[in-house]
Amino acid sequence: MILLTERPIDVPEVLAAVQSSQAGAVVLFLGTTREETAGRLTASLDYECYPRMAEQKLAELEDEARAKWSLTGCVIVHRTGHLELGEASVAVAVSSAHRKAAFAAGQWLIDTLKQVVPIWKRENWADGQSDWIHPGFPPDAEPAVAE
Amino acid sequence: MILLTERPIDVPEVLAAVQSSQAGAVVLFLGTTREETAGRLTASLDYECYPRMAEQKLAELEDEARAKWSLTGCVIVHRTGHLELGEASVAVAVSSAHRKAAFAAGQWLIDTLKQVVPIWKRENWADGQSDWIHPGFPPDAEPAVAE
Amino acid sequence: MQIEVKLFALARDLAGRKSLEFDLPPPVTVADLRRAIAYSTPALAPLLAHMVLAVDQQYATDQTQLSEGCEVACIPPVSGG
Amino acid sequence: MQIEVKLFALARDLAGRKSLEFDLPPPVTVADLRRAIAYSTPALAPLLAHMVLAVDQQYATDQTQLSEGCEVACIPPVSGG
Repeated sequence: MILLTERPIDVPEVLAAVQSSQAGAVVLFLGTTREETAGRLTASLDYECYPRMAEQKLAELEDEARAKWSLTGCVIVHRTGHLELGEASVAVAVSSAHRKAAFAAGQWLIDTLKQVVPIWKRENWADGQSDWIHPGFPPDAEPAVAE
Repeated sequence: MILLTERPIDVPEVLAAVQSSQAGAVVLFLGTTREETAGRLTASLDYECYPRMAEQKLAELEDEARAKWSLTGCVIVHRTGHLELGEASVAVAVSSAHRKAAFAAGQWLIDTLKQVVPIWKRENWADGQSDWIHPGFPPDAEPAVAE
Repeated sequence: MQIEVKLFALARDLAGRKSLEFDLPPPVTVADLRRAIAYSTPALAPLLAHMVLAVDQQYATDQTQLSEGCEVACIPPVSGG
Repeated sequence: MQIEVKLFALARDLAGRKSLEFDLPPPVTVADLRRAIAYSTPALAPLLAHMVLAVDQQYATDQTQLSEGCEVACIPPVSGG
């Protein structure tokens, strides 16, 4: 199951969607808004996406993960719009009979999501400036922002 | 933070305990009661522990994980007593500035917990029998029970 | 051939608009469209080299052929997660 | 030297009790205690080979020396998680 939403991510609901008496292992990853990036303070974030393609890419990620690992449940939720500090921007939850598959799938999903899904983050810095984050552009930018 | 408890694991509380605006990544592992183990149906589980040593070993695991990885938060909760199907027996939650550390620490913690913490599971099978699970004993037992 | 190109994030800010419209004689490849974008919107040129174009919600190469009515978008380096 | 050995899970079920008590002449090692357990409680013998003894909440080896008042436990293969 995949979801793009402007509302806060409902983590208990995400977990409930993957839990099952067939699955002995659940792995959840949450990406949350950090206060400090490469020494600079963030006040808030905005996420924009290309909705139709982002949904398609997220659905492809779920399909690929289910093909690579034996998963019982797989949920990917990405927040869009305005986020305050500490809020979750992304949740990835997978369940499996075996914990190795759950960890491997969860890590692969978030790693690959960050590489291929057309979603962009704008840092609204505490000093009042705002920057779209495009890893590698401009070429002389701080490299730490994409982690 | 470590906890042994006879009450259901409060997952939102576990997550809240590790979330922080310093941490960009949260990884949660939940171990839940599976209905089927090596083709045999489970009705319920009981977990017993050696409380003083289990607490000490869990605290050592947290210390070791914090020494190996740069973690913001680390919580390990293990349930004891009687569990129904689908309930969580263990929750491991870690947070970090970087997701690689969070995944690696979460996986190491649950892998190591399963090897060293003196906690034992009794399967109450649907057919009415009950068995303590001691991996490797008896030597001719099904090997699948410890996953 | 009428082609609309969607813009996002910094690409939209640099161009000052949400999309670009072109009318190019077929056949048109992604490479042809890239040249048209660079020519029509010089403000996008530095970022354009770092962008991948998507055709019908799939990442495309310079050789990808555009067809009538396809959906085209400029994808600057992504930063979701 | 008075030694109480805690038993858990199948070890407790096989022995039919939560702990065993011994009075052994010092010095006493874990190996000495293992022999005493096997002799006093034959029902535990098959599992004993698969158990580690813990002394003061730390896994011990056969060479570990026991001291007056230490806490000793039989740890059958663990299955938490």
